[in-house]
Amino acid sequence: MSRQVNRRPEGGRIDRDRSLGFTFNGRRYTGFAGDTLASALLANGVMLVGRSFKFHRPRGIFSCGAEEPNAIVQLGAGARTEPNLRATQIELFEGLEAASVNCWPSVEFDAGAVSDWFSRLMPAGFYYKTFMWPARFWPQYEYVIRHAAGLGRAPAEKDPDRYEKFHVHCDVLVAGGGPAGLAAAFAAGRSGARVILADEHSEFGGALLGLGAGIGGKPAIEWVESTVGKLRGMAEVRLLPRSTVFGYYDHNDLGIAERVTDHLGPAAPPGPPRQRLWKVRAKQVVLAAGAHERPLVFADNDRPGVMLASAAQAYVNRYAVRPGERAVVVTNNDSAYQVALDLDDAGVKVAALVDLRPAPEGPLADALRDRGIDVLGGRAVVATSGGRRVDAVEVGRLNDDADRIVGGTRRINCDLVCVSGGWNPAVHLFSQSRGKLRFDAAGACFTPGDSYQAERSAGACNGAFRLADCLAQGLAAGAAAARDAGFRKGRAPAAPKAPEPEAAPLRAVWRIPLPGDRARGAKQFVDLQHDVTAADVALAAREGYAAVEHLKRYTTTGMGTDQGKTSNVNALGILGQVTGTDIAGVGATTFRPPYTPVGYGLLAGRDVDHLFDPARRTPMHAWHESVGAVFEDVGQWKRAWYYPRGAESMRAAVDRECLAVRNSVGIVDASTLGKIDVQGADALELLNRVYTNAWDTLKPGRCRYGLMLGEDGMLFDDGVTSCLGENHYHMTTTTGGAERVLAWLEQWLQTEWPRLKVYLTSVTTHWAVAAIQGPNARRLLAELCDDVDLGAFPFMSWRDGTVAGIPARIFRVSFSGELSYEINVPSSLGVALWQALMTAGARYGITPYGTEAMLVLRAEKGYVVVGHDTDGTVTPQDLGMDWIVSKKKKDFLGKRSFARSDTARPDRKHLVGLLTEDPREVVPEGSQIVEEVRPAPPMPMGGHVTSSYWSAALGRSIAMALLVNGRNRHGETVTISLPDRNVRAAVTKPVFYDPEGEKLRA
Amino acid sequence: MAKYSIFSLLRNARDDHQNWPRVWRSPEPKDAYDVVIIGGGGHGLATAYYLAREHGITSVAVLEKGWLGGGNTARNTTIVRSNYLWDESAAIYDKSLKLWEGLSQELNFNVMFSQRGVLNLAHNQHDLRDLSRRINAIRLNGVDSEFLTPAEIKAFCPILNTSPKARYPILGASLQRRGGNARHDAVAWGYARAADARGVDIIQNCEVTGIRRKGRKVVGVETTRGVIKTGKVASVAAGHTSVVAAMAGLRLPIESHPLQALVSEPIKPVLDTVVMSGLVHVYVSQSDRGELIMGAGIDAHNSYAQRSGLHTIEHMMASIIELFPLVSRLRMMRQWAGVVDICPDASPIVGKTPVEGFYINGGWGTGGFKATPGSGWAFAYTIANDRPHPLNEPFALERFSSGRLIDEHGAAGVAH
Amino acid sequence: MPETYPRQGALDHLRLDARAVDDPGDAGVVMCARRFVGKVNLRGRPTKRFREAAGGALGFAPPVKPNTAAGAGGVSALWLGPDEWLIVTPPGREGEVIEGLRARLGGQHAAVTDVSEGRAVIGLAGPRAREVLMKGCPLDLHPRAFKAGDCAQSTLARALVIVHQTSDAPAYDVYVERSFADYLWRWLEDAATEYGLAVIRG
Amino acid sequence: MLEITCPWCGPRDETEFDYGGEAHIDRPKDPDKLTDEAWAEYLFMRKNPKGPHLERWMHACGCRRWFNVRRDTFTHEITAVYRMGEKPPGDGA
Repeated sequence: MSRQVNRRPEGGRIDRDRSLGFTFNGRRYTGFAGDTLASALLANGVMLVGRSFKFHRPRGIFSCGAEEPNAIVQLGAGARTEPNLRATQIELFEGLEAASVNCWPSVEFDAGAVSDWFSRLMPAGFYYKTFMWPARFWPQYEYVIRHAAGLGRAPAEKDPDRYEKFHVHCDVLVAGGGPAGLAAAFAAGRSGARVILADEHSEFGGALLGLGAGIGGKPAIEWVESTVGKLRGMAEVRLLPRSTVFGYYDHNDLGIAERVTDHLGPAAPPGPPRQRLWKVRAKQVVLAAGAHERPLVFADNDRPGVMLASAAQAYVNRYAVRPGERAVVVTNNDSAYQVALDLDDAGVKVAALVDLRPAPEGPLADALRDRGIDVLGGRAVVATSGGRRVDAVEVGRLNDDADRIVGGTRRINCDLVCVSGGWNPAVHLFSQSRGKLRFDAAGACFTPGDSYQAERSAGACNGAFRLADCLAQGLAAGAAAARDAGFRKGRAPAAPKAPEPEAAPLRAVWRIPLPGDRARGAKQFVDLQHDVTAADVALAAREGYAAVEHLKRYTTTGMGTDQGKTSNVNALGILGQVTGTDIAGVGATTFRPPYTPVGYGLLAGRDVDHLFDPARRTPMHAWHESVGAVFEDVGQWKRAWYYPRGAESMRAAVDRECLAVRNSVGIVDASTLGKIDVQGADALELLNRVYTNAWDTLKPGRCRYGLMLGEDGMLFDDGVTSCLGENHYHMTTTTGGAERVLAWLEQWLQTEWPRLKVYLTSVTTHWAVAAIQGPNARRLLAELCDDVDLGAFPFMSWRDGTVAGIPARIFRVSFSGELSYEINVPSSLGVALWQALMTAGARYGITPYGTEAMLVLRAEKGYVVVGHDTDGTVTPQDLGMDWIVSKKKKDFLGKRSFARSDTARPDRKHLVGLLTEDPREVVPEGSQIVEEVRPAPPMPMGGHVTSSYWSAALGRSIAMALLVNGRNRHGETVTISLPDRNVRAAVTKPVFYDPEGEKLRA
Repeated sequence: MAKYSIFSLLRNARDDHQNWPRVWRSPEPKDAYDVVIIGGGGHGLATAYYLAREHGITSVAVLEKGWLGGGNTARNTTIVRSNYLWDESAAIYDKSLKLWEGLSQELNFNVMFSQRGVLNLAHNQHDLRDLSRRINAIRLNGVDSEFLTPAEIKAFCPILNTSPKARYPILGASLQRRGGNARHDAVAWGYARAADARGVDIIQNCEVTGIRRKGRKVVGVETTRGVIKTGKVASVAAGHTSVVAAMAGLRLPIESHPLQALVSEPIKPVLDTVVMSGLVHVYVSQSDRGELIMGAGIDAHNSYAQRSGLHTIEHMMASIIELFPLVSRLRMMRQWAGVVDICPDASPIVGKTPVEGFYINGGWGTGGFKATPGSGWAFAYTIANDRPHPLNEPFALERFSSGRLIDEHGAAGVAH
Repeated sequence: MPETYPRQGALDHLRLDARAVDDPGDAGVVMCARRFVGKVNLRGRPTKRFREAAGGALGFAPPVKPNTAAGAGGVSALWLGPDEWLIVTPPGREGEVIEGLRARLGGQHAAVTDVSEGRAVIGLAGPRAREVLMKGCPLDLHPRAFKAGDCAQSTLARALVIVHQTSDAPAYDVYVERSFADYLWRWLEDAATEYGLAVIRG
Repeated sequence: MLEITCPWCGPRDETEFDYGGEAHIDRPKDPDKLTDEAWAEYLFMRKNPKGPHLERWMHACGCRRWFNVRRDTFTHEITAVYRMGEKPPGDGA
């Protein structure tokens, strides 16, 4: 275990009493509570943490936050391993294990680094220009490319963790808990508004945690603590630390990813979820997301030891870590001066501060000079040297246009290079909200322009980089947001004072020129994660990929896991330079959600495993389970498919079930059928409009079958509707059609026919339905029902009565072609009814049958199932059901479509029966009928088999098909082409059993 | 057109890549062209390319309101397959697939067409019936398609959850081995470069604002960069077909909907095929960069906004984890939406219109990318000859009056 | 309906009684299955005549303010739409309510339908009950927006529900279609686990 | 996710609603008198504008009432909600 060699003896927001052990790349280290993995590694002197995506160049910790392009690690092992996390955002916990990604065998000696030797052959987009010959080799090329790509690894086991969601509404959502965000939340919260303040870090304060600045004459951190304390005291303010506002969607709908227990590692308690997704609908939003420091683009600016200046500052101040021993600070703006001072305070030797601006002056420069630190104006770091860590920089003098290095260069030894190329406001959420960005020439950055949704930006993300401005903007934005959300008291409190020296303007230099003797070949990185260099940007522009999106896609700039937080603006600047347009003319790339990557598990929440999707149960479900039924999924319903006895095969079970119905009596759970109660003076008129047949003659006590069509004339649903009384009907639909039909009828009633006096009520699940079918059905019913005259209860009628003492509504309808009663009872009595029928039916060998037997039985009768024998392209005429299409009614839904030229064709596909020449042959459903047998495809097809079964009752196979001109081809023999052979079958009428319907009406 | 190869790469490496030529010109629009193509996406550029290559028509302008390939070409999930149910669809999509198979060489631009196979999963008896019907129809149309059992699925794609205990267990799948992915941007760029080399003017940042007619005949287009005279205007503006058609005075049976997609962070290879599931509404593949690319069904409402949302992807992600439990700890890196033109029968409209000289190629719905070469090829024929090629004849606008729809919704029995 | 038949509630298969406690103690969430609650769907335009007739039958007028409930004498009416209410009665009293309504509404364009068995009712209470609902329901359930006496139809996880807040404690009755009851109970139970769940008798 | 104000239930998430497409397409009074083309106009042809769109929504998970919305299909801004049978406020779309 190594010592924390770079830990400062005191200070920092770490808890030195809580020492935490962790391993990185197999070596054990210790850090402190409050550390990130990155700060702990730096404390232990570990700078080299990863390898780049393309060239496998050594890379070090570059930032201290979400923008990190280099320090990408695989966290943990086994089922909880997680790829591609940023070491700068991982809070240290005891037992943490992490490893570098994308390197083999180790980060120090990475075999993939050979690709750096060939980097000349791999400019941007090189793969579009090669790997084309010979064409058949592409899969091999691609195999190599694929295995070289990718960063970390997916776990090999199922995720053991839980993810939770919250829907929440608020008046003001504040995104970001730095000075502006805290101020905004405070101003909004004191108005009484419902406020959510979310910040991605473990504690609020943002940049103030890493700065030594003062507010109101006290250290800034005291203001942070006092403000957080006040916010905690406000009942309607919700503080969400470790929570990233990652997405800003339509109508102020925002997503927040809260990391609830990630920071606890194995010590996480079992109760709470690992992460929680907050789905927020906010009346008003205040964006206070801060800013990211921008690197400078110079040769070999990717060496470990090159770091954002503000990150170095945060490491020394917040984490009490010295990221190096001897630093060079290079900047084009004032902010890095304080960094140099803080480094010096921390005992890091500052070898020089290199300022691109010609004549650095002011109190900060003076302070540095007072400490004996070289301030080199008008100069830039042009290159670095070193192996796995920077060991020196070369500094040269810029000419006035900053496009040339004049004179020689000077070498300065250092192991840390702190870079600052200015600041990019974090406009991601603003841009996601659809706000328009504008380019701010003074700050050389994109700032929020016109808002689009109910939001306002405050602080650094709004281009305000001075603390006093951040506080003032935050307070104003929070107060205004509360006011706009309806809280009148929303007046901004006065901003505390936060003195800062006046800042001098920055000098935007997008690419530091190379000394004349090295104008070619040097790698000046723009995108560290994807190894995109300034030369790549220039190449793209030269080839014509000059549109911003072309540049991004061709070079892959900004397409890494950091989404270009440190690279995009520099790339645009260089593109502008190369193409001779200014950056404002080049335009910005689109910021797409999420701001930082969001876990899949989090997005799925608890909609996994048994809660993935509801399994709908009928009232008799538990009974079916208890007798070992096999279920099938029908939509969300679980339906009993068949009831095997012992080791019985499905075929044997279904045969047995079918024969029981044909020979005695079977019972089937039909509860899933859709049921709609239709009432009102115009109920009959509605039926006439939505069904193809006429309903005027349907008397109370009687039932009628009907077809519903879409307006395109195609079959939509079918079912039996019964007349319960004057203006009162009970409509049934298919199982899958229940919701659809109700919605369809409601739509017509509400939108097109509002004058019709009809009320519809779904009673689908109010009723449990047990259907008894078979020649013994009447005898069975008679044993349990003595208040209905079964002798005067004809087919297609219904009666109210009592079955086994249970009040029931009995429909004499049939989907099997047998004598049949569908007995409806209130759902809570479904099991009681079922059991009574089973008990009384024992003497008849009553047999429960499932959906498969039901399908066989109906196919024997030639009854179609909508969605099984039809597919949305089938008319009633195609099915040979002209008999149910009224010729008298002037109109009904879908009628007009029949007359269209294609729909009226006499040779459409018609429903036919098929009897295979070999009666034992059951062709698979979905088999195609070919019109001409050829040795090999293609073969012209004439239709397909829609239903196909073994019919135990008939002792042979039966099938139905949709066949071109089929109605006129009865008696013909057709060929069904299976993958391995052909089957011949005779075309018949699609009725195989009891064609006269004698059993039905018995 | 300077030829791309390993040799040109070596030669240019010697010169530090300073001498690569431009992939396409940036011409000013001329006063007149024989053909003006509205829309510089894959289909429009392919149309231009085949007009020049197959029909010798090089006085062609492709007008793109933004950057070429910036619409749905840049936003789709890059799936290529031809496993369609109806004969008409099989013909045009398989023509397309055959063109894909030689496209990198044809264009001398590596479009990275990767035939890693496309799996369509079945989760219930209804799915299985439908799958069987499709597999047989596809096979008999001379297109490859085979059935895989759950055990074969597991062997072919080990990370799929084939447990029979899943909420919607995988009961089978169809596999089209010739299907796969391609690099979407490269298709637009490759066609653009090749069309440009044959004299086609590709004009970016040029939005068409009106279509000029004399009687029932097209005579030109108005653009943000001036009026262009032409006798033939071809709309290939995926997502915006209705908007362009309205300029020609036409209403179409098309509605524009958002289609959302997302990618994960790049990981080492875990998925070496394309997996689609209609029941749980997702499709997923892994890119050469290592990202898992996935999409779902369309959002219900009309939209031109290219806006993504959260609820759609939450649903999508639950489905993805149901299919691939191992991806739960991966992370979404980017999400976006495209705007797709949907026809009532989920098939495209490719052909002539009642306005003489105005041609439409649109309504490809969620599946336009795969059709890019075939669509461009057939559409070029239609424009050049002023009559449809047999491949696209069934996809005429008239089918909505005659009722001869080509219903490719896939989910049989659902009222569309 | 007399209680002479072995009726089964939508959640009986979960054997909740076996798990029920008399004192929920410090459980964050308390759940129960409310068995056999009577439910009647009432339709009709809320004209004066309609409201008087319905009010006469119920003892109170059905509320016309959207997303509110009204009630008296153990019977309540939940607003479902501008011409639709769910009348909720104690177990077994739905019959008399139906008869009363039909008798008084005769001659009007109205519909009275027994839907008692179509939906299950899950009682949800306890200090963390609101948070459990927030996990899956997009409604604004904050006390400023949703109070005792309010009801709303919405989604909860992947089920359609009616949420009726019965007390400011808070306590809710959640109505869900019977076939989804098993799913929703399991979902709620899973959601409540982190807060400590007690099951009580309905 | 859109927030749609149901005329009865108030603002609710888009997921509670069903979309019904273009509004104010009246079913022809006498379909038999129409040509195939005119019938196809009613059945299939839609304005599908980029910009303000009059459309129908139904509060499927709430009160199940259909109503009309004027929504910009590009900006997603909803500028009017009105009940069935009412005319769009102002000059329509």
